[in-house]
Amino acid sequence: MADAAQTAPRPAAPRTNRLGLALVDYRGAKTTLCAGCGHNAISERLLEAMFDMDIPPERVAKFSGIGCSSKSPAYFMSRSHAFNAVHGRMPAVATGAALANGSLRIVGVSGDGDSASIGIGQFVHLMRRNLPMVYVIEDNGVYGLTKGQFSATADVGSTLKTGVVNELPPIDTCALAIQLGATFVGRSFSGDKKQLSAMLKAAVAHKGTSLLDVVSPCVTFNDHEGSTKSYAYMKDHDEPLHEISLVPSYSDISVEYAPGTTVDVKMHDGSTLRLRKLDETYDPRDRVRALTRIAEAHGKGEVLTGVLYVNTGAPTFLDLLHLPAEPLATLPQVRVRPPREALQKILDEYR
Amino acid sequence: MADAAQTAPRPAAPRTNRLGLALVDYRGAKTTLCAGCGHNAISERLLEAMFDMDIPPERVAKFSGIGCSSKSPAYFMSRSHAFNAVHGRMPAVATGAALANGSLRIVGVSGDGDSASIGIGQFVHLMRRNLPMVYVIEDNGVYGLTKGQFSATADVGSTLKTGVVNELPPIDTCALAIQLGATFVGRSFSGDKKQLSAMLKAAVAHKGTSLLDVVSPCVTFNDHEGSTKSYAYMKDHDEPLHEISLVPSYSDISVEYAPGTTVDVKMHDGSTLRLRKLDETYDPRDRVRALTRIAEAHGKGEVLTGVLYVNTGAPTFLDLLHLPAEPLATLPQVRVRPPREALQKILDEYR
Amino acid sequence: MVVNDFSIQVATVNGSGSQSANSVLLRALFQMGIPVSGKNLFPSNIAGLPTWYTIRASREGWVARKKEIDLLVAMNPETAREDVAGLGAGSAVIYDEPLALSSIRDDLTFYPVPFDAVVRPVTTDAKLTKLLRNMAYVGVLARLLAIDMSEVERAIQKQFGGKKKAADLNVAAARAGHEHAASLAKKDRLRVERMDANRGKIVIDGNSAAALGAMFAGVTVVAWYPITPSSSLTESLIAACRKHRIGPDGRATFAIVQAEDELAALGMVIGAGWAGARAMTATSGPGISLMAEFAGLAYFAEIPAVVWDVQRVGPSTGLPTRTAQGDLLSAATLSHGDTKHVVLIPGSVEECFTMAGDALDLAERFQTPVFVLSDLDLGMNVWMSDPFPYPEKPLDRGKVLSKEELERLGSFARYADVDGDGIGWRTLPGTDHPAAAYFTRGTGHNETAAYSERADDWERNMARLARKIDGARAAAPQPEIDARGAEVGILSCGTSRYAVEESRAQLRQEKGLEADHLRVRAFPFADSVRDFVASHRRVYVVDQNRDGQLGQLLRLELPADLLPRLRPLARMTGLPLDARSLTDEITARES
Amino acid sequence: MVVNDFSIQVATVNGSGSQSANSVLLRALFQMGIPVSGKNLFPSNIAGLPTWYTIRASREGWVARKKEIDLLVAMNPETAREDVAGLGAGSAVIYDEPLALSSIRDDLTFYPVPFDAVVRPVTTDAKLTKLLRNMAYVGVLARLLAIDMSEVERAIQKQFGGKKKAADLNVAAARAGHEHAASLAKKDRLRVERMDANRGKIVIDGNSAAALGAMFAGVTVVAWYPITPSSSLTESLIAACRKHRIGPDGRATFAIVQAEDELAALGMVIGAGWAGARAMTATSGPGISLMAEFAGLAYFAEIPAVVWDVQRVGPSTGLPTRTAQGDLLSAATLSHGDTKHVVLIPGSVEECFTMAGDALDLAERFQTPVFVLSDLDLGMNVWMSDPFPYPEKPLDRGKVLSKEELERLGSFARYADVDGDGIGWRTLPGTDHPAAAYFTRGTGHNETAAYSERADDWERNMARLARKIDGARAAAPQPEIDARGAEVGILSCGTSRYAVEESRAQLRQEKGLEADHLRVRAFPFADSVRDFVASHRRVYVVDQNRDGQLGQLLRLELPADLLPRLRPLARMTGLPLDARSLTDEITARES
Ligand SMILES: Cc1ncc(C[n+]2csc(CCOP(=O)(O)OP(=O)(O)O)c2C)c(N)n1
Ligand SMILES: Cc1ncc(C[n+]2csc(CCOP(=O)(O)OP(=O)(O)O)c2C)c(N)n1
Ligand code: SF4
Ligand code: SF4
Ligand SMILES: [Mg+2]
Ligand SMILES: [Mg+2]
Repeated sequence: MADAAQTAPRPAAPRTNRLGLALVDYRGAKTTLCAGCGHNAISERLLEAMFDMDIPPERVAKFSGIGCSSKSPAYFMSRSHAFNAVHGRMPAVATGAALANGSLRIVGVSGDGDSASIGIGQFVHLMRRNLPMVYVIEDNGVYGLTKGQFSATADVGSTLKTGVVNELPPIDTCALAIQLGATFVGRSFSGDKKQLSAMLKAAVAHKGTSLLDVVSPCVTFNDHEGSTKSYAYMKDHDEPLHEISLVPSYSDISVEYAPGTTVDVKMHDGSTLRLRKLDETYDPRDRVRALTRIAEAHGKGEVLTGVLYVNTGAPTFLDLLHLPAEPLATLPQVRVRPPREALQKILDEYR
Repeated sequence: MADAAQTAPRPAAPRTNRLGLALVDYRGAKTTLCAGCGHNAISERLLEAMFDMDIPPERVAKFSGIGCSSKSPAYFMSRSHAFNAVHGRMPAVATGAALANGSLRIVGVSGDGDSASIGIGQFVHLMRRNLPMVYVIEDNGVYGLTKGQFSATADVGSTLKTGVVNELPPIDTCALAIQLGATFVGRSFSGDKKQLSAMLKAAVAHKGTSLLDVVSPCVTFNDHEGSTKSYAYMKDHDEPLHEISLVPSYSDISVEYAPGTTVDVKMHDGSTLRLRKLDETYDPRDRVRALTRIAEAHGKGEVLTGVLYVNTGAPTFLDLLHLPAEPLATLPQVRVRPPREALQKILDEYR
Repeated sequence: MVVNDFSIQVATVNGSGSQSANSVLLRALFQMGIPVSGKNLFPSNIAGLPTWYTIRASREGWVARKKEIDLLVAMNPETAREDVAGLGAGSAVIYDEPLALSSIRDDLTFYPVPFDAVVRPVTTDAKLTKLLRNMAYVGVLARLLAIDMSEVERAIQKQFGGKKKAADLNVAAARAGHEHAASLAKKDRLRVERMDANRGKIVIDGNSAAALGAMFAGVTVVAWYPITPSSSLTESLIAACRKHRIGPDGRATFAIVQAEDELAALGMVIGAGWAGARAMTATSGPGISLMAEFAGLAYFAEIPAVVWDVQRVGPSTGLPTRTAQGDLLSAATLSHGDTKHVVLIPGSVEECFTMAGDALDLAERFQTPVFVLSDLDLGMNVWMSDPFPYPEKPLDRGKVLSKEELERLGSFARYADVDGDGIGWRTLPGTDHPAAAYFTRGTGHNETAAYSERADDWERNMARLARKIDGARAAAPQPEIDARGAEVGILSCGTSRYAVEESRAQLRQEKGLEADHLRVRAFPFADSVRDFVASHRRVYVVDQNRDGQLGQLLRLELPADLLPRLRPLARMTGLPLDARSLTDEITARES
Repeated sequence: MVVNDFSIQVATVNGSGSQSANSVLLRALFQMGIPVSGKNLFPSNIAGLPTWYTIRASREGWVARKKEIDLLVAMNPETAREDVAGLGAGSAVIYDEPLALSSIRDDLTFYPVPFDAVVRPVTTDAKLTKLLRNMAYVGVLARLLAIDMSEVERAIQKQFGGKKKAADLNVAAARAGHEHAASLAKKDRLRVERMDANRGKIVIDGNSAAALGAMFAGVTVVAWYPITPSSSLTESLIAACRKHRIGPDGRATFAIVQAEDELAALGMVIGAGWAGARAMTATSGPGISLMAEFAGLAYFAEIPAVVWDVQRVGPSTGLPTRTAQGDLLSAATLSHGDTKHVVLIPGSVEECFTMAGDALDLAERFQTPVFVLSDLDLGMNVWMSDPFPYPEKPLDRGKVLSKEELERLGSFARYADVDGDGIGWRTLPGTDHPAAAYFTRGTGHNETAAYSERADDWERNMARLARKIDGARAAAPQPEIDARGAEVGILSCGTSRYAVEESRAQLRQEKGLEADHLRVRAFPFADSVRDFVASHRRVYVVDQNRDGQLGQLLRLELPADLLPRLRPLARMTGLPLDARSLTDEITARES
């Protein structure tokens, strides 16, 4: 009996992170997206990244616009507050929340229609402000939720199931973001587990706006010949720019580096982003080069993936506002209502 | 007496263009803008260009948003229809008019606030579409009409009379336009009569969207130290990129050219745009180079003026729609109401 | 036996391919000459969530949603038990055998069908099985209800058009279901019999009808932004124009542009209308909100524009795939300052067709935006209708001065009320006359369109605008009135009319209560609306929204002394209005 | 002699520096203890167009615009003749001699003044001359009206603060004017005498008052987009917060962000309110239209937000620098679907101060957007007022569950009506409890904030929202009522009150007609509004818009049987309402 007791298999305890939370604590509701939708994979990578980086779910606030992609915040991290706003205007809502509580870790999930069509105005100004948040575009080149019309990232010549052909040049949200002064810009593919996970972690660690354009095939409306957002297309055209792995470390590592070697970009939370320079000339800190490489890839009909641009030096929008350590939202009355004498003094000026 | 008659001075007939119109036929109402406002000079150059190019005023339609700049269509070419729309949304209105009547010559006048702040979304999509029109941004870095707040093109560090300092990076509308696929992009200065006139003529001759960002000092709110949109600043920092002159000609001229020489870019109306290559490496047909040069200039705190990018090969938005020669607006009923049999056939399908 | 008078509800999940099966079922009944209607209750996602499709056969020709379900086809495990629980006693249930539903109630008739087994002879492919199960229940229903299988097969042929393989498979599946059902002992009392009520009729959805109406009304510029439930309106317009509006020279006599958002869509329409095109857009609630500023510009600068609002449940994103009439007040008063817009409210697919033309004519005639308020039920569901009449009236292009007229007049004042109807004459850009040009603006202006901040100019102009819009009350489609001198009246608009008409019959038959009916077809209201209220003691105002918005517009417009007669009767559940709810409510309030 | 009861109008062009002269004139009268008010009628451009500044001195304390001009200072060649033509017989005109106006009418008193010559001793610089001519007319007026020069000089010192050189020059110019005027033979009957009506009073514009109110009410996040006439509200808030809301640690306890447009501005406010900040924005008509979609989201998702609408003349861009009350209906019902918003309407600079706090409290208490409808007249003109009371009431942060409370409760349902007032409890993001999170959406949801398309969930939730907003009718600022049992009542809101109060005195004195007055201060209306209408035979509803929007809201809200009592009295010219027009209109309609 003792033996039996000893040899009886113990239920394996679920793996937990530094916070003692299990992966399930980062899960969301059951997805209502199509089976095989790229967006679901991205949700998975996102919650894994948060789990691996020991981010308390209660400190995360999720924002989205309207679209299949924008629904996905319901499908990860139920223990985080979420705000599913209006179509194309999520950046403003996220910005307001960041102003109210600068200690929140803000994750925005949007679609290519939500960001590049109706939302391009707010997108442009968000990039300019360098608001601390992770901004993921789940990019499928179509309006999924309204059944497959073209978005502004649809490629010239790609064809809808209806046979309609797109003739307008696509907006490259990464190039645009770099142009506008964004401080962390990358592109990946929802099917590339390894690269996407590493990039998401780097994005979460970055202080400032981290824009990730993740090509995320719409299996229902855009996964067919002629579309560069389809699985098929990605498999032949996906040219990874460099391999990434996050090395947790608190020592300051230099970022000078020679071709063929690696560069470690220091992140503001002390962790380090290691870039393997597969590319003879590529330096993720050089805006013009980044734009050039993206343009070249476009020319070759390729999709360039990886961290395209990083600037760890720029102040964030919140830095510029000189806010206190505590959230504005919960400052006590004594700190937000000036004293009686102040009013007295002011009124005297109007006498 | 006969002598007297012969020697009596004849009243000099006013100079007329090929249409037999005098410059006065291109004038507008008396300006209500501030004396010395850069916008007034731009209006003058614009109407002169139209006069010199023999454009019938009745074929021109003027569009604008809201702002001091957007008022200026009232101050030139009263013989042209004009539409002063809402703030930041002129591009859509101009687009609609172009669809209704593709034979109109469309001129849009906007401000930096109107185009880069509230209007950046429509600006982005207009550039993408390559709608045939001349789009002038009268760029002063401030909201003039609302008394001097910063616009999205205000430079970092520039200071309002109130002492407020701008800390956000400016949006370079030219770089943005090139990034988005615009086909004619240039920058000039309202005080540079020669360059601006030549560029306006080239813009009018171009088939597609011609974006001109014209630095146009606001003498009332932004003409002071610290602002790079002031006369003072422009005088030291204005670095003309190349000289331009329009050579009317109908023969096809090659555009291969060596450094130090000139390139003639053929315009769709048969006229030719001559670019003098002051710059060893500059080619106005190379998008990436254009972006690079703009970025370099920014780095040096310089304002690069001249035609930055030209692409004469791209189809316009109207080309893509396969419209008839006649305006859609005035097609007769027989061409827009299908015959009785058509309805019969259609209804049968629903039986 | 209950003949040709019942409702069938098919409960399934979206994306499972039941749509074609349901259409076939509906068409089979239609072909048998039985008045029929279908309503799709679908979720706001793309695949995998509960969907209900209701088909109603009605000897009497009632096409409103029937509140009671007589026959349920339960295919969705997720909702099956709740679906069954919701049935009235005596209803019948066809269900997928594995769901084992028969146990949960003993006051229903149950027909278990092992659908996988039934279609196995037809296919073994899993994906195909999933699809064909649907056509199998059509076969089962055909057997139980005595629907003629030849009509089912004809319907399948039509449904799958040329695609022979698909058609054959589906016919086989339907037959399999039909044969299997032979083994089922008929226990319910529902059946169909051939009628001849549908001769010459068509079956079409309101959005397709509106698209055809616009195409035959000579629409030339369309700018839009996709949004449920309006997308299919523009998409069918694209399809139709590609077929019928491309000239022999291969040139398109239309431009349809997908804009970057709704602000841009209306902006383009306004630019096009200003330049002389017949221009329109189609959207739904959220788009209407985004169009507010441009709507005010068009009203004030007097520019023709047509805006279709296929209404869904709001506020905000609301229930994007459910029906409502909640934008009446917003549309009629859209934008800040003093505005008042012309609103048309179609109440049938035929009116979707005709009002598409009326709207373009009125917009050009009155030089103002015209809103057409359809709804999801009308726009996305199919309806029987008499064939649409070919439009005989020439296009009304409104008051536009040509070059020749200008030569005669010498000059013109854009905003002068020369005809006493408040409508000025306009010129189009490109008119080759030195006096043709004028300056259009959203700021204060005088009769010559010159900028003015003068108090008198402002007052005069605004008063003229009010007069102008008031003129539309007589020019817009007049109400449909069925009045026989009853004491009680019912006021409705749009699709509410179907429930109201059936409810009036119920009130008459069940309670001996006569109620007259006026269906509003346009705002500002025709004088006959006032007269109708004046001639009835109590007037029930039927609304498919929370706040009774048709009633609110009446409160704003009618003489105050008539208002005490109005009795708001507002419902909003996202489901199309049914007659029974109205009948019960009115009965209660009348006794 | 007419003592302390007249209006002065200075006609000049904007950008000519007359603003300081006019302020000095107004302050001098104020310092003499005479009730005074000033109104600036300026054009929508930056420099060179006609501008009129009206100063009214009123023994009785009337501060509404006076319809008749008693004394004109004609400095603008462009408008001089029309300005003179518009005067009533017997008025006086001070004019720049070169304009040679005295010839055009013989029923007026003319005082020609060679202003250039008058200031030549002070300066020969052309630019300075242009400026100082203005201060010279102040001196002339001082002499003619017997305004104490020492008060003029005190006012100049205050106006130019530390800038000694400027102050000295202006004093010299005023004196020059004063001395010159000694040569003018006084022919009019206007003069001033010291009073003691202004003890302790302040002079301030409504936008500054609103800014102070918001600052003392603990506003923490402000997002805005510039637009006349609201810009100065936010700009004075920036200035005030920089002075009084930066902690000893140099940290700002506020974030004020200039957004890219109004959609973004309200979006930021909503995001901030959702995350727990006291957040507001300020705009005017066009901004309200652009905010429509977000306003609907905030209403439906139940998020606190304060929107100041400093109204100007609409629709569209309208007259951006003229006053109106034309956004009442739009604000109260902003957005598609069924919405209803809480609206506050300040009627004094003091109420701009207090309602700034009320709005933030109500927004958080009711978890909904609150609109505050000021207008250009109130917001941009200066008004005398008693000093504002320091707010004693603690901030109302509404129903927010803390971590501790959650630990006690274990869980919560965001939209459950646990207290019977329709208001659920919310949690803020960042609350460190595993059960704190909920999902905010503009789509259908149940009590636990889970997505739902169920008809019953939708109906229940919408009904609760209606109940919730209805609760605001008692919680919002109650009407100001002056009722003495008269048969006639007047209903007004906002700045209309000043004309109404004066008109009531005129009606009493001139016609012996008593009229009670109720000034609405919030929507939805307090029950006392209904009672007021019920207790008066005829109720004139005063509106500063075309369509009588206050009357329209009353029509939507009041019991139908009361509506026949309402008599719309709507005016919109862009000019602040005057008593005389009301008196004449009411007299005509009462006899
Ligand atoms: C104001 C507004 N306009 C239109 C819509 C309809 N709509 C919902 S989702 C969507 C597009 C979504 O496309 P995308 O952002 O690419 O997301 P996806 O579904 O492709 O993931 C549209 C147009 C809306 N909800 N709101
Ligand atoms: C929707 C809306 N928001 C705000 C305004 C107020 N407004 C008028 S002009 C203007 C900015 C103009 O700046 P810009 O376009 O640079 O023109 P500028 O006056 O500098 O030439 C603003 C914010 C408006 N008219 N409409
Ligand atoms: S429609 Fe496309 S984008 Fe939407 S859920 Fe399905 S696969 Fe994903
Ligand atoms: S304010 Fe500035 S932009 Fe406006 S008219 Fe004057 S100088 Fe020009
Ligand atoms: Mg997409
Ligand atoms: Mg500007």
